[in-house]
Amino acid sequence: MTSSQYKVIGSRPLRPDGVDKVTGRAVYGADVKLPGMLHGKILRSPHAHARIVSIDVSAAQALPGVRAVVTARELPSVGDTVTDLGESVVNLRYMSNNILAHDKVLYHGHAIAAVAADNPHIAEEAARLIKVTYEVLPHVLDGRAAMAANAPILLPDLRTNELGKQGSSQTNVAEHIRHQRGDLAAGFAAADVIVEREFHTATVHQGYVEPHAAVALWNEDDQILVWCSTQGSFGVQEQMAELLQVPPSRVVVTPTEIGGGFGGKNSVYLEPVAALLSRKAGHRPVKMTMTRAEVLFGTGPTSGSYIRVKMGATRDGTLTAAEAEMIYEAGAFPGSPVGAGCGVLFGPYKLENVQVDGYDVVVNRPKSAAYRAPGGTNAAFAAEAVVDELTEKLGIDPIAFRLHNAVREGDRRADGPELPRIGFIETLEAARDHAHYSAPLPGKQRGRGVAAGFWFNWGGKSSASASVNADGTVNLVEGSTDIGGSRASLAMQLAETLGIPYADIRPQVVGTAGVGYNEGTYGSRTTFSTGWAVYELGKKILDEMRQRAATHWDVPVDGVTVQDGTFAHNGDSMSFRELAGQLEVPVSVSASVFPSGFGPSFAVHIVDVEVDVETGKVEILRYTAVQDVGKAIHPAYVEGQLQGGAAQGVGWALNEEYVYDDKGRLVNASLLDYRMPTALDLPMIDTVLVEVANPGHPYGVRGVGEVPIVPPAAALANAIYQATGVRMTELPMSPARVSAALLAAAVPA
Amino acid sequence: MPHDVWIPPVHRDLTHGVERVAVDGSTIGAVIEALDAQFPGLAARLTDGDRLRPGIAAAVNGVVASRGLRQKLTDASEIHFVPAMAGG
Amino acid sequence: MQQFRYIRAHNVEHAATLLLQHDGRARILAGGTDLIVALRERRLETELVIDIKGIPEVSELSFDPVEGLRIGSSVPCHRIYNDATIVAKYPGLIDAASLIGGIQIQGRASLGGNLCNASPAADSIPALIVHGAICDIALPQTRRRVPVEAFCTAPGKTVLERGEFLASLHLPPPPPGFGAAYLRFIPRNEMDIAVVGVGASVQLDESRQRITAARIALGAVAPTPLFVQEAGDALIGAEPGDEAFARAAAIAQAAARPISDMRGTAEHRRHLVGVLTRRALAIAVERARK
Amino acid sequence: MKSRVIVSTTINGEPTEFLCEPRQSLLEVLRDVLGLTGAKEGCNNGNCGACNVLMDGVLVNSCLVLGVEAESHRIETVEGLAVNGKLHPLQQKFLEHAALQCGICTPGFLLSAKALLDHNPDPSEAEVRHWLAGNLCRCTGYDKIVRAVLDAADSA
Repeated sequence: MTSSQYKVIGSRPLRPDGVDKVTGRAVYGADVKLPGMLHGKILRSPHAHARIVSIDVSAAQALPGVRAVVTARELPSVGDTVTDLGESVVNLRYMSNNILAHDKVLYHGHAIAAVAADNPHIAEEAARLIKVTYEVLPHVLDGRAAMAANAPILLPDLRTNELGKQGSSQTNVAEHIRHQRGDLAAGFAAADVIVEREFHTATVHQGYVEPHAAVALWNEDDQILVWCSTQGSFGVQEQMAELLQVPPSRVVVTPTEIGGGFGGKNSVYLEPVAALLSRKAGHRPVKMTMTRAEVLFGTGPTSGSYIRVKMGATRDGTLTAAEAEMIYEAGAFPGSPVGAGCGVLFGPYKLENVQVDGYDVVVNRPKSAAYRAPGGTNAAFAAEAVVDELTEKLGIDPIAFRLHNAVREGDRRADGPELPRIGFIETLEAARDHAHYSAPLPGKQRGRGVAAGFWFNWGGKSSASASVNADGTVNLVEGSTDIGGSRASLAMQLAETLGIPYADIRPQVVGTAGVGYNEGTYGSRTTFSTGWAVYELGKKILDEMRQRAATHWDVPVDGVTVQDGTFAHNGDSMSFRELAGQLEVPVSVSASVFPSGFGPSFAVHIVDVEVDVETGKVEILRYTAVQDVGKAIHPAYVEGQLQGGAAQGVGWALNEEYVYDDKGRLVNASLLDYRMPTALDLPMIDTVLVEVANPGHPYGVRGVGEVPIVPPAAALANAIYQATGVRMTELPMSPARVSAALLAAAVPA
Repeated sequence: MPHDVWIPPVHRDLTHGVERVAVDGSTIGAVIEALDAQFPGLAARLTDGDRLRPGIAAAVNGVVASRGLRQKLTDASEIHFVPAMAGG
Repeated sequence: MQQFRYIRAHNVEHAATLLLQHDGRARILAGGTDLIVALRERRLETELVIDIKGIPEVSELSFDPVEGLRIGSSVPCHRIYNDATIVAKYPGLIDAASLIGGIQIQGRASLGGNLCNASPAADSIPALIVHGAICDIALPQTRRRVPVEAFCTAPGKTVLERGEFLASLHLPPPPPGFGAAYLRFIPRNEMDIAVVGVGASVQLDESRQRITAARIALGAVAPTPLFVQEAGDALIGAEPGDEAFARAAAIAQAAARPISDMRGTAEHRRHLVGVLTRRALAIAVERARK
Repeated sequence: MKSRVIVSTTINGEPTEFLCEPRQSLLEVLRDVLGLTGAKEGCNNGNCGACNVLMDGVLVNSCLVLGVEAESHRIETVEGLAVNGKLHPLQQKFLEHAALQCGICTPGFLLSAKALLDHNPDPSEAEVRHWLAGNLCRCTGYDKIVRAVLDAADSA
């Protein structure tokens, strides 16, 4: 397929919500204001691990202007129900415990109680007046330390799911999983070169610029109305229903515009608390917003990890075996992305002999949440560094080595299934042929690094509906939160299907009351799955319109053709618009899909750095992200995904980390000291969109949003090695760490 | 015609190390029943009542089955039980 | 945030009198970039906020070839680096003023406020020290003068006593052959607190081949910004160059008392003091020769 | 103690009076009192730039200004950028260059960029990056934002 087949797909129109967003009119979570609205505030734990002996809310309740105070007592008790909330599998009892601590606090910043008051200042004052007595317990922050025999136990009832069997003793290890194929010993025996290294990565946060915000109204008729910034309104509905033990139909969720999510806005935090406060405060709406410190204390992050990787290859550069052990810190409750990490780790390579062991370990840090290709950056940082070392030892060009071992259609993933048509080879070739890869890089302490990345992607359930207006425009009603331009990419697919101009599609994102079920905007699924739904809508509209045309001409419907938005019969023709203006019976359709033909994505990143060997600071000189994007519906927004993912990966690689003191308290919970990249920390990020159409989608779409965060840390580590001869094995590769490593290796200035 | 069912490494304790099993069945649910008859305990590992256990997906010929246990199997298929993951 | 009252002071006496009346329960507001955050985060408590930006003297910025530079304590950074005379004559100060926060912080933040906040990592303080700046401290009726290097006494603590506030800063006019620089190290390139800051100034002789005086001041490596007089003195009579700079850098490193915290390790900080001192001196000499 | 004060100011060219408590920031006043929710709270301590506004033409974080300090000053917010229904060139270029994804940081970036172009109509890429370094964007990697500002400067 070539893009010239399409009239709309592949063009770069302005987004439908653009003007609202550049004029400040768009309504985000914190912008919602309802009559009689109260303001809520949460009290959080000052300790990393402590038993709650008592909570005295009397002083808070007595403060003028305070309307309600709630603690975990107000949350219904939920049993050990394990449920699939789309982006992750969660035990609801743990989730409830994370919303408001029941008998123990498990991390610094764990929510304990909440207040609703006439204004946010009073709510904050009141929260400070709640007296909590604690019995402080020993804490553990590191995954491997938490696995030790004498480690403090976080969850007394937790037993390891050990390779499918339930353990019998207390532990912090929630799960041990394994992927295994072939004969590891034989594979390593066949290798001429074996490299084995250990890696560490820090806890990092999604870092969306909009803090969490929600308004809830628990009405007198027991309807719970929620307005919030979320990646998925149906996910909020399900979680609210489970946590508050009410039927889902009683929860109506209206999503606002969302100021970034990256996986971190799938879970609820504030919404159930605001609902409880609303009910207790006489059914008045309650707005809750987090401060930035609360966002860092109590939401996200993604797991810190320990990863050991061993890989072997023959002299001609063929990988013969790969083995790894991955320990991911889940935070206070089980559920790290170690499973995904295990899949991403060797995802780009064809391997017959492979074993990956993964451990999901609880520690006294915030409960981890999904973060863009969850678990993938950690894994690629480790595996791609080992691959780089193999290529060096074998004297083979890094991209040539990857091309030699790259997976292609029909090869097996580590967990078994065969891969469908993928574009990894094409992506590697595009990287190899890019001017960046062959450009000279003169100068001292400069180096170029390359790394590859893999991500599964996801399809998932989507619904949408549409109706034809008399002026020939089409209302598109969809339920997928638009975080980066999906209104445009969906409207474009509908316009293409209908054969009418993009400007004639009027997309609107609505909540649970306005459209059929949708999974959230996660897993790189929206343009793919909701795109499928929209394609179905288009076909249904054309079918109905053909029937209307047939009635109009009084001919059999079989005789009516439609092409490029024009209906025709025996020389008579009518444009979509003309027909729309003459509809006696309106045309409105809906579609629901659960497509499974989502295809995985592959990316190759190239980065040039200069290392100030006197200070340890790494400057990025040039960056190119190459990726198989299936078919780029709106190329500018696809480029934006690649650039944004690369930038987040750079932050993760170089400076971002949670820093704790010896009492287990998070000390850098601000955007001053949690150091995300600024405009001065990055160069322009060049992108190459490789278009290998996904056969599982009518327009060849494959998810593009997640894989770009997978290679950056590894690419940077490999570049730093080329610049200095020192291999960094710990993230972030902050100046202090790089400087220490350079001094230890006696690298001359 | 029997399907080629791949047993996940973590459940091979129940299959005495056997990695691939040939079983018949017109749906994923029927396949799991057949597996359980041969290797008791497998169904309990893979299912939770009338659904696949949360976090587990069935892949039929490399494609994740959207209908879970009720997914129809027409031709002889290669079946894997893989971690279900969506992403961020 | 806590409740407080807000008063705009008309003149220096008014502000000082209010301060005295409220005895420790009032705070001076200039740019507010530190004060408002501290009040919001409850690191400070107050009953009264006294806005001094309306006081002519403390919002004045003036240069006189004989008297030197006078910077009212509420003058925001952007006014300083947008003044061509100051850019030409006080390069070390310009280095600091243009890297405190981002552009929007510089639209409000004042050097006086940066000094009174008394952070060990404050960017302006080492720069002010190497330019020989003097603090003009106001009481209702009187004034006193304190060199900047003696102003901070501990993290967040200064020599200011009951009823006193900083009215302005005075910097002597730079003689020919004078050069200064301020460098800081941060992990990002913006929006960061100095892991280490180093200010350096040199006075060269008429031939510009020999150092006749030098000052070196360090940030973020001790409880207060550190004036390392012996490091500067070691350069007197020396020929500018790597060898001399390394000697001064070694003395500066020895004087540093860094700690490890979320912003950096003690080892890295001590290492950086050496690197930045050498680099700052080299820039200062280059500027002195212009 | 009288808890609220009357403040007279000019917002986007309109003389405006409001009542506020001294502890309310200009950001709170704009959003909660005046309903101008274009300025966003991303950090509330001056480290993200999402609340940036112009005060007498000078770029400031509105979270670090007290509402009472606006007395007799001129405030410009994102709501005032488009004039008579016509988008400001920066707004237009942000749309054309796909310089926003989630859009939460966009109002702050627009104000910073306006301040830059008012001060320096022909900035280099390095100058744009320096001037925008106080604004965090987590979606775009800044590439398209920087291009939009450079293009707006060129077409002015």
